[in-house]
Amino acid sequence: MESLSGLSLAVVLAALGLWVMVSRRNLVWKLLGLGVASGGSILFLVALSHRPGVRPPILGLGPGPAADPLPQALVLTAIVIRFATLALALALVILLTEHRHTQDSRRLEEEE
Amino acid sequence: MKFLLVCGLAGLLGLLGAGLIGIWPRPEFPDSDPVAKAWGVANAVAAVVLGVRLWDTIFEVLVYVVAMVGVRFFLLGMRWHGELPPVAETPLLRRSADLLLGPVLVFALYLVASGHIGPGGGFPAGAILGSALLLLALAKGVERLSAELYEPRLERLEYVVVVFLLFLGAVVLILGVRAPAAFVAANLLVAVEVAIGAWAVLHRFASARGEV
Amino acid sequence: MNAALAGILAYFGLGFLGIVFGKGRETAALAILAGLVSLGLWAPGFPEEVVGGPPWGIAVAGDFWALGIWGLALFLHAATLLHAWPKDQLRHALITLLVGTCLAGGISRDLFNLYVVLELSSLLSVILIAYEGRSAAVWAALRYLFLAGLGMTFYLFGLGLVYGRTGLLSLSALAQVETGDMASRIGAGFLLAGAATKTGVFLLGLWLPKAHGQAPTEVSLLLSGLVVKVGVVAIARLVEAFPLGPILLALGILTGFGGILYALRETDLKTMLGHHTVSQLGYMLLGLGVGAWEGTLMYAVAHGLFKGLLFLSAGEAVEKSGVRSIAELSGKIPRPAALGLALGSLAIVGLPPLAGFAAKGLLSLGQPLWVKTIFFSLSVGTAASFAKLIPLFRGQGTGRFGGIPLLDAGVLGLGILGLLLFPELLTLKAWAEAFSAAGLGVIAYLLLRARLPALPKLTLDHAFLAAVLTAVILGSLALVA
Amino acid sequence: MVAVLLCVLALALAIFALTGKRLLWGVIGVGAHSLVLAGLYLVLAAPDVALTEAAVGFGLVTFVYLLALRRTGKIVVAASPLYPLLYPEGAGIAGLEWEILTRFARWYHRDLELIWVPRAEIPRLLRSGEAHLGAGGFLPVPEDGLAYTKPLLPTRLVLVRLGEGPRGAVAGEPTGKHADPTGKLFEDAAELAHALARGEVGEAVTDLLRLREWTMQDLFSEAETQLVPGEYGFALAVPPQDEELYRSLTEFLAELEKSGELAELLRRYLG
Repeated sequence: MESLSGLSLAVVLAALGLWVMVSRRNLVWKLLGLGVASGGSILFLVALSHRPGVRPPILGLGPGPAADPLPQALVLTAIVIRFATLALALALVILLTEHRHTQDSRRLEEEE
Repeated sequence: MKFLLVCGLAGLLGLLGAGLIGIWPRPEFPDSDPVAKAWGVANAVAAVVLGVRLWDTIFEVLVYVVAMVGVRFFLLGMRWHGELPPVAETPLLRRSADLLLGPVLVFALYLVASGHIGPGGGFPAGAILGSALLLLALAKGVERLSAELYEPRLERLEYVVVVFLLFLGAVVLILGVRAPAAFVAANLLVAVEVAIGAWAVLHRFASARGEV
Repeated sequence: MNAALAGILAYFGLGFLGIVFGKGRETAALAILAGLVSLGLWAPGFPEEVVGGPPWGIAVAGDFWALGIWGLALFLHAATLLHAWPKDQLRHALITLLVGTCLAGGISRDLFNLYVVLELSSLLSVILIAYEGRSAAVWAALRYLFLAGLGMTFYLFGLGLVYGRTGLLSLSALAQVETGDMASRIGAGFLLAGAATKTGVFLLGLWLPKAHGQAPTEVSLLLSGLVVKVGVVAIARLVEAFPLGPILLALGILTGFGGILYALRETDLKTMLGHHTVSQLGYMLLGLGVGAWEGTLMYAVAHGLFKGLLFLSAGEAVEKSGVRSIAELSGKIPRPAALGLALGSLAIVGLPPLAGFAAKGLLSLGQPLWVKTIFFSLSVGTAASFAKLIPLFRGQGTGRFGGIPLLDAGVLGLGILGLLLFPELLTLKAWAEAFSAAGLGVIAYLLLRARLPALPKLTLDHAFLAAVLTAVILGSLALVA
Repeated sequence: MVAVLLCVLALALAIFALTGKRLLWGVIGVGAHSLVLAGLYLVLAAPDVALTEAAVGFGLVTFVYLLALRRTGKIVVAASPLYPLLYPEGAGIAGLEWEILTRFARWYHRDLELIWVPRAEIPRLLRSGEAHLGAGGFLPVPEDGLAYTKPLLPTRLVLVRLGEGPRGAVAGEPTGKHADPTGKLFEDAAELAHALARGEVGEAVTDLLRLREWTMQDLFSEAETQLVPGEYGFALAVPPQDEELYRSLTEFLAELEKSGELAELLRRYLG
């Protein structure tokens, strides 16, 4: 149940984020959309590591079988990578606004 | 355009939904306890991140450092010119930041030291430390704090830490050393690395504006 | 395995030491040396091993793909170092890190490790593309970053589906289990879509022409010559594990002709070369689709050499004259660059005895007639779009040599080596085919020059939309194929 | 059960954040969304991931966004001076429109930069993207293809007759339409006043505020004035391609009017 709701939320979040990414014209909004979409993919992996009645994958933390540690470890990596990409993208957005005075993707496309 | 987008997203939802239904029946999870024990730690996630899949984690740290190199490089020399909006320096803010800094530091150190036996580890510890530094900057003023934490030296320290981490990776992956001490060392290196990086990027973003 | 890992770690370590001490150039030379030593130690290859041990370790293998990527990477890095020697130190350090990442991508056989490697390579590429801070280049880099983020979201979902169903991440383990069920098929489709977006396959990764065109000279060389090839190797590994062959065939045809269509109309020299990288990607995808592994690898290496040569010469010409458009450039190109452009164009069109001829011949060797026809028409299209460069082949005055002679020698040497190793290419028929494709292409260009149709502009929003739609189509195809 | 609740909450927060109009609320909403996701990870037996998501995905990401938002661009306003709407005062700038613009910039998280240009230049600057807003006693001309806000202040056009000679007006303004075919067009109102004073033109078409300015400076006190039929109003101009800015600006002005602040400002500057 927990796992299934997490998985479905992940898929919906991906669609929502991509929707914002395509339909909004401001670059920062697009970044927010991308963040939500990639957050969905992270939630997807975490939800995969869960199964009814599991405990966290740490020795001696409650009864029952442990959750799958591998997706959790992968997700740690993915979260940090997401932050790194975001920071670089925002720095580039700032640089671009400094030169071109706009964040509207269509106007950035036009003025060349 | 809107119509195509709706079609695409509906297709995406449908495909991923179909895939979701298709993942059952799923294989049994492999038992993680023996792996954790084999690496001499209690936290299986830490055993995977800093042991079994250290090769990935090295790349993760490289991604982080490279992004910070890029942020520094692009925002260098971009200072706010013109009138600065005054920042209200309230004693309350400064006092509370001073009060908060101690516990935050202790918490971060705890996360580093216990990352191999409980939840925690270098990444959250470093991020918390970096945010705490920004809090301090909020209270003291960015320029004053960055005068105290001389940046070029910090930057160099960050890269030296990466080189150490690469060396540690070689020791663990190629020589096959498995010890809890290696985990604490890796967590510490990662925490220092992430904290310096976070501080540097936040500071760059802040001073590109002039004042937090 | 240990030699390869140590070589990669040495590459990264030397890159960062270059930043710390401000001596990127010297440490880059040392890194190339370390890479060569490491390659020499594992040279004939090593069987698949698991770094970190089972059950969750990372599979790496020194197969022929790894060998090809390593050789290409070290050669191109040497050429870049030679060419960009006077440029600033940080650039050399970042390039060293980028090459190190590609080395790691060459040996990786793990789904998640490929993800991390691709992310690192795209972050480094973004920084290097925007390095000079011109706003057109910054915008191209940002477009790349956005589309790469989109691609990686697809990739992670695909990875989740495959892992959720099978519990495996190692590609060779996946190749041995049954992956015919719904979740694995859809997952494989999304994995392919993600990797293809990162690589720059047509309609998924529409960032590529602009980014490669706007990057600094030696960076375009590495991006087109090397980074794209790592994406191709990632796709090749996916094809080995999942039944994606027919899809790649379709994708290859689309990519090949789409790139040529845009290249025909393009007037900016470097962006046109970028469009051509897309169309050449089509060849490689087709090769993977029909299962011609050696031919694809040969093509990847040959393309790395001649496209590197083209970008180096074009960049030299653009930097020297200060104009980018093909029409304005004629008569303003120094002799070494003009010679490089001519040699590279002849190689990409596939004239003997250059590297392009050997690679194309090897790709279509023993293929059925319809595959040969597709390759032939792609060659005609390539010749047609390169016909407008003919006025640029006459150089004026002397200029810097830089890394151009090294790549000249590489293009010629690989071509001759290919002919010596595969004497079946030395037939009159093959040579006649190559020359007739080139001739037909030039004639087609002269006929079509005035009546090329207008093509839709590749804006960021269009690129997003195209990527989402194509990913969905890929997923559905993977489900039904 | 807790997991389902958290899922619903996370989805609601994401929808709230991504469908809003203001970027600041979007960033805060996405931050809250990540925090809820961190809670969800805790429920899904992944404490390590929860901690990292809270520290990196929530903490650092929100910080970086907030810092970047303050720097992500400025609005360039192209304007010609008109007392008391927008005029240089000492080294700075003052006026009714300036108050509105600074408030809008704060609301929209942008810095404000003002360049003084002749009135006739403004539409070109807006169309080419060199400026984002036109201001400074800007009278709308529907045919020039720009988007206008609702009039901030109604006005009328007047004909100022001083003697014999051609009729003068300002190029690009609606007053230009009332200059007869033999009339002369000037770059802005100051030049027009000069020409009128020197007798290059005998009469001039202008608006009530400029007439007031001239009267206060004691120019043309002997001139005859005559109202021209038709209602006009000062507004802010936005380039046609910048729909987002236009939407935000009209929304902001509506808020300003509803809260009564606009009326207060009008009273302060125009008495």
